[in-house]
Amino acid sequence: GCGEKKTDTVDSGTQVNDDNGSNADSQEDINDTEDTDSEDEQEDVADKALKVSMVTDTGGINDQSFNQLAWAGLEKAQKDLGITAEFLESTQEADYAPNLETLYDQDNDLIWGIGYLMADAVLDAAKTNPDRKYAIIDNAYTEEQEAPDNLLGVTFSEQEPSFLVGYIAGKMTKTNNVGFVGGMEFDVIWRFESGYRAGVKTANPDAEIQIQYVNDFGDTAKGKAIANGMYQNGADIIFHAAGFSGTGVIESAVENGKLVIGVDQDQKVILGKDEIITSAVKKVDQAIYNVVKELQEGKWEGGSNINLGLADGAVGIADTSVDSVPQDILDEVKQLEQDIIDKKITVPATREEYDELYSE
Amino acid sequence: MHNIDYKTKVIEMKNITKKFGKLVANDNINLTVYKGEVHALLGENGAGKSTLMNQLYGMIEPTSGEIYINGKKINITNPNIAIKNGIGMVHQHFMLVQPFTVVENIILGNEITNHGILDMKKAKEEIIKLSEKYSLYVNPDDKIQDITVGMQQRVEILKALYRGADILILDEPTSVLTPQEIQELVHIMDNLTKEGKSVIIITHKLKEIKQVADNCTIIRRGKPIDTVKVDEVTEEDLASKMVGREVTFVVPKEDHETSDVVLSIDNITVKDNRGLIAVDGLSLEVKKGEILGIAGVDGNGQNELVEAITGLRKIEKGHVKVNGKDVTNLSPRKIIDNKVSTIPQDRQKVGLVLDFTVYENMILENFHNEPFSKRGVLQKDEIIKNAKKLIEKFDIRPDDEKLLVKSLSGGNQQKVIIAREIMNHPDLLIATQPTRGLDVGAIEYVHKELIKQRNQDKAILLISLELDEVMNVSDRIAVIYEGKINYIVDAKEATETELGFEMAGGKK
Amino acid sequence: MEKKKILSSTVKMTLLSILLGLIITAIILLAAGYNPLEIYAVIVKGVFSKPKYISYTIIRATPLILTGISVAFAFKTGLFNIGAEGQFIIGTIVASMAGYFFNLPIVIHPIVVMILAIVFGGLYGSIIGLLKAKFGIHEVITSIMLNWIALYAHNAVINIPGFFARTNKAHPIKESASIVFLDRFKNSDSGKEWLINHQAIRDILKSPVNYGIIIAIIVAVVIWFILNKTTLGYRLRAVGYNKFAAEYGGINVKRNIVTSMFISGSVSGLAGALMIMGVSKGITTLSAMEGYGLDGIGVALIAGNSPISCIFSGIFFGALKYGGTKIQAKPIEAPKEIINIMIGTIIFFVAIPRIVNVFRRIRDRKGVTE
Amino acid sequence: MNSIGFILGTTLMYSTPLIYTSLGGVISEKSGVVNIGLEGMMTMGAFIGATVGYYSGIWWLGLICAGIGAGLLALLHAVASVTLGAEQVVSGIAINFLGPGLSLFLCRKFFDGKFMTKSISLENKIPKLFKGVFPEYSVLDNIFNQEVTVYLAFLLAIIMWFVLYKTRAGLRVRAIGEHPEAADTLGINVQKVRYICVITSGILSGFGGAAMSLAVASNFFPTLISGQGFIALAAMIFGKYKPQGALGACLIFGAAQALVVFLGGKNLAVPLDVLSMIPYILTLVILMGFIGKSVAPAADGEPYIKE
Ligand SMILES: Nc1ncnc2c1ncn2[C@@H]1O[C@H](COP(=O)(O)OP(=O)(O)OP(=O)(O)O)[C@@H](O)[C@H]1O
Ligand SMILES: Nc1ncnc2c1ncn2[C@@H]1O[C@H](COP(=O)(O)OP(=O)(O)OP(=O)(O)O)[C@@H](O)[C@H]1O
Ligand SMILES: [Mg+2]
Ligand SMILES: [Mg+2]
Repeated sequence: GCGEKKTDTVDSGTQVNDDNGSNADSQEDINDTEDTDSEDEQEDVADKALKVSMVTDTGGINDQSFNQLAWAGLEKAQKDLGITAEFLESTQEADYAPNLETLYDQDNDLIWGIGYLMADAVLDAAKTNPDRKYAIIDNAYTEEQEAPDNLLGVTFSEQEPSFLVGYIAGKMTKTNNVGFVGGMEFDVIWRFESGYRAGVKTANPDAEIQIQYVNDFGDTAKGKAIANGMYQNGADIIFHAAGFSGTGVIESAVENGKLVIGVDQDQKVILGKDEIITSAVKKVDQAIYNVVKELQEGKWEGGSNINLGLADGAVGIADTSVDSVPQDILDEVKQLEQDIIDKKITVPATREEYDELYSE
Repeated sequence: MHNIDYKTKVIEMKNITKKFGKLVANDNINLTVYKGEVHALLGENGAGKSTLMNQLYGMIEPTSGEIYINGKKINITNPNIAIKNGIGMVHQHFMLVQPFTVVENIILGNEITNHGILDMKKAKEEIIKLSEKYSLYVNPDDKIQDITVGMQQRVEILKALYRGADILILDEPTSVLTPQEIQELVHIMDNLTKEGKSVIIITHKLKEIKQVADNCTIIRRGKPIDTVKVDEVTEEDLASKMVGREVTFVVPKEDHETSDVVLSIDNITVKDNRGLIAVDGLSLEVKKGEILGIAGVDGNGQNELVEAITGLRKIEKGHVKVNGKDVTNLSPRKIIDNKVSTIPQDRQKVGLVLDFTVYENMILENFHNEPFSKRGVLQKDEIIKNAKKLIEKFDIRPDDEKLLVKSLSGGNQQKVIIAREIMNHPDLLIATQPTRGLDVGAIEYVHKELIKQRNQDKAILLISLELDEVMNVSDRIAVIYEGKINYIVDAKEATETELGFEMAGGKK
Repeated sequence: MEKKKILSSTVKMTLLSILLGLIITAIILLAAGYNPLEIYAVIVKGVFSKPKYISYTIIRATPLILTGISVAFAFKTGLFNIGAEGQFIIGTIVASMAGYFFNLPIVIHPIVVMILAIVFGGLYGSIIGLLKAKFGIHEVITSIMLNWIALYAHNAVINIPGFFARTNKAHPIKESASIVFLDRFKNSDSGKEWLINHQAIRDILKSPVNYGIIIAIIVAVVIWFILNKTTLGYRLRAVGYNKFAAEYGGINVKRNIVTSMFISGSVSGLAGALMIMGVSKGITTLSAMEGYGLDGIGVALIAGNSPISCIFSGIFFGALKYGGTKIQAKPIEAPKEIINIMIGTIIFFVAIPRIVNVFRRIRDRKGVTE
Repeated sequence: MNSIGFILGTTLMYSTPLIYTSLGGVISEKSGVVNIGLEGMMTMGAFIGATVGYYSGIWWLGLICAGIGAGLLALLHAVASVTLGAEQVVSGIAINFLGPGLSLFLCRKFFDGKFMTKSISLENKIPKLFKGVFPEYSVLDNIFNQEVTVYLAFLLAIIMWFVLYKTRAGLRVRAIGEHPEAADTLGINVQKVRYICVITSGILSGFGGAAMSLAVASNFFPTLISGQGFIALAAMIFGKYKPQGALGACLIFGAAQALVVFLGGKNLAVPLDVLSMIPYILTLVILMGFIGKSVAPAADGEPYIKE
């Protein structure tokens, strides 16, 4: 992978705000890294420009989460690598397959499906069209559903950045009480939850952790109500992994004058709320960018899954953390990061693992 | 009769023509009404009477023609203009808001307010004053849905008077009133004319015209036929001018032997929609070959009685037998299957599916029977054949079974029901207000048909608010009062006075 | 003669509504800086330019035709079924479970699944009828509530042990329950090899072409037959038009409300089953309503509540929805919301039969002044 | 935590947008025009409220513009159903396609191709009354420290009740909903009153949407109003087409949602999906058990066109 660096782009916030559409700041890293060689490459491949595209899941292109980030990655690749990129949004589950097919007909070389919900559709498309390459975000194909050579599964170790933000929360809480609001209950969100809880406990074994799920990624009111309850119950920091329901969590933090931790991208940059002390960032954009770039260079890891974590620089905490998190804590986080990369710390990825590792 | 000021023309309608598409509803009609006059409009169903009056009241605009009020030409484009010019109208179909109270209905559009807030107390006082002045007694706080049709009529008249109407249009005001109520209305009209007000009255009842009107304008199929001084003509003259042929008023009826009891009602109790007792221990028998007429003022349990017999309303106590079989509280289906047919009071709401064709309506109770259906599949050929037969036999016009029933005239709609009910070959035929709103020609037809059925040994229960109808058609007459029948008399021995007395609850 | 004239006039009216809808949408698009002709061309090409696009359109249309018929049927009997969404979901649940848990031979398996979906969709629909008949609760309230209940039930069912396959997914149905055309053949090695050499056929078979459309057409005919040719249909329509008259005519109105909602619900349930057996093969966690019910209302309304017309209006809807996704791609890159604006505008004009009178009046008036 | 206060406060938060929209439904249907397009109008209001709120930084301007925008959508419905005698259900459904369609389309125009508006800062959101008046998280604070829109919703319900049942205007509206022809014969302009009512209905739905995007949330996005317009519609019928009834029904529904949130924090052994069903099941149970038949105004849904 690329991008060992993560703390050196402190200035990105302001730039991103007026950028259109693609405003995850991590792409600015990429910019820094790739600036030099991208230009001449662009000229080289101009005649046979790679065509890459993506299909969103039903969350749509501005879901504040992986779809939005994925598109940011492709736009970046378009700008820097001279590929052409396009996307199709899905409204219903039934749109996945036809959308993938439409992009196939548009002669795309690599087609991304975004989100675990598209796993079957992407697998089907890859099997029927061995002449094209497919990739998916947030799904790893198992033996049961073996991926052909033209298909790549990309997943992230969400528990790792969650652990880091959990640690920050555990350190920063004044009430010894923090919260976690999940969108819906399934393993990706459980990874966020488990990592976060582990992080909190590592920082502050006495801290109480309130956990509640919205059972919806789009119910802002419910997200807000749950957060209101948690703050009332004494929490002073909440981490959410709840999509648009999380918008309500952040709203609650703002209204209650409490702290909150964002998810997927640097939500402080997106929403401009100072109450967001940090975010557990999942650099879908960067992952996509890297895969595209490698493909352009003739490298393709199809037929397998790649899991990206701190070691790949594909997850982490938001750059804007420096605004709100004391430097000493950030230093500790930096150390923890290294420890995780060095496998000195195992971050639980499931509730079972958490119970095993952290039960008193 | 009345004190008419023939020098003052309050209304002059000149050369009024009204077209609805191709239909010419009013064809060059002239009408003059003088101060203090009661002027009658007479014509068959669909002759164009209501249409003419609706133009005077601004509900619709004439295609051509002019209207003068008190000598001034007025362009009456909406009811407000009519109201301002002293015209009030009581519509054929009452224009009352059912869940509103009497006061609310009267003041609507002309509310007494205080900065937009209703002053109900003052309104009530005014209405009580007004109702006393014209002897139109109402209870201001009653809801319209709870009061009798006669009462509703009063409210309608009060509405007009409340607006200071000098010219009152009454569109078929008596078709739903009891004899007593009609007499009251006559008094009211007399009172109004005494005050110098004028009345235009539309009615199918020639007797009333003779009694109350000074002049009468007759319309046939949209065309003006004549305007006559009522004193100078007979009822027969009026009728033939209206229909264009001779009309018999009293249907010839020979005696007929009665035999077995078909309907036997034993001491039944039925509640109304509000849960109050409406039929109170009523007993009755109808035999084969007789018409039993039930006379009574509206709201004395007639509707509930019919609904109870036909299975639409629960019988709390007592029994109903048809041909000796107990049918108490059976489903409407089962009761129909026991050879009971009904001509319902409200033909549009209950008797017909207006959006069905004529042929579909003809099988409303029979659609699931052979030959109209086999194994659950409708047999369209049979159904059409049946409809064609009935259309011809009952002279339903136009003779097109594929028309939607709602496009038929009221009279023809009624014929569809009668045809259907008679086709079912019932043993018991219940006829509720079978001639309501029909013109004399159509009434004659219905009466003949009822007697024909009786002559074919059917038992017929006739329920009507028209005392004349009950007296002309029935073999025996029962009077219903407050849900009970206390008086049954042979029709030949019945007198109007006596029946009227019983209908008002008089005790012997 | 008379009937034919009426029919063709409603068809004309609908076509006029569609035309007006397209014109208004074009104006909106122009105002927003898009070239409407280009967009319409992309949609048309996206639907018709390849046989496989047509098959995708039909696949997209199949559930819409059925939920459309479901809503139309209820309308014809005087009921407003906004609950098609929920009944559809119930159909998918039942089909997914029956398709996975049952071991049945091909042909029999899909039939059993369909029957179960019809029954359960119908039962779910009849709850609406029952609450209306017994407690007088307005069907709109019940429908809305039951839609949400179905949504959550759907998500709950996925987690049943033994049924849960992996994250957010229940086990897919067995192959024997598939109604995809040549499903086994096209996934077999020999089939694949054969198809590689027969690109045209391969192209069509790439989409999950399935028997659903045939079933939808059969259902349309059956429902049309029930409504217009049977005593049951007579009863239901009579109640729909005038329940007092129906009751007076000996028809049990309450029973009919339940019957009607059962039939309506069963058609939506079947739509869900076809979706599972023909396209998605199993249920997946829903994060929101997918809108088959609301779209079904649109389909029914454009079809003037005629079950047969629902076939055409469903295909039209499906074409807009499928072709509409393509306007997002290069080179147009227009937002897909345009499709909803277009559908809304068309339905709006469908609502106004008098629009023709308005035109006529304007024309007449001109005629008079001239 | 004080549970009662929390539940009541959450109830108010949930109910408020519904109350506006539901009241909108009441006024339209009382005048005899079925308005199934509440969802579409609410979405439009939410979008416009958030957009104007964001660009102007003035919440009340956002609120007013939300009313105007949704009112314009309602005007379409009025033209169709009052002037052109349209099938009102059909036209309402059209509004439900148009409202969200237009909102998202315009949103992408105004916000760089995104279907999410930018977030409004706390100061520019609809302000809360009694902020800091009561001790933090006390029962009183939970209940009374609410946005202006919450109070306004109750006020509007009272005003609408008063107008409908105590004033000339209300008498006329109700008369038109029951028997438009009767009102017409008394010189009341049926069309005009219906226009006013339908447009008011749109304005109120717009407020409902803005109460969502300017108070509960601070921006607009596609799932913000997903089905709430329909819930408001159901509440309107549940409340027997009366403002006080609609208010009550919305509160009951909000309370049920609050209960779900409350119980969700209690680590019960109940699956989340089952918990989430509670408000919907509860509504049906209440309807079955306690509420009698809800009868629409007699002329509801029937076009009234002369000649
Ligand atoms: N708004 C309308 N549109 C079309 N035709 C109409 C309309 N109003 C009345 N007509 C037709 O005009 C003719 C006259 O109707 P009108 O109501 O004036 O009759 P009428 O004399 O009052 O009859 P009745 O004694 O039954 O009340 C009838 O054929 C009727 O069907
Ligand atoms: N909703 C209903 N209301 C009243 N009666 C009904 C209703 N449904 C069925 N029935 C009656 O129940 C009996 C059997 O119903 P079914 O639907 O089988 O009748 P059918 O097939 O139309 O006619 P048949 O039983 O003569 O073949 C019939 O007498 C029918 O009229
Ligand atoms: Mg008349
Ligand atoms: Mg049968």
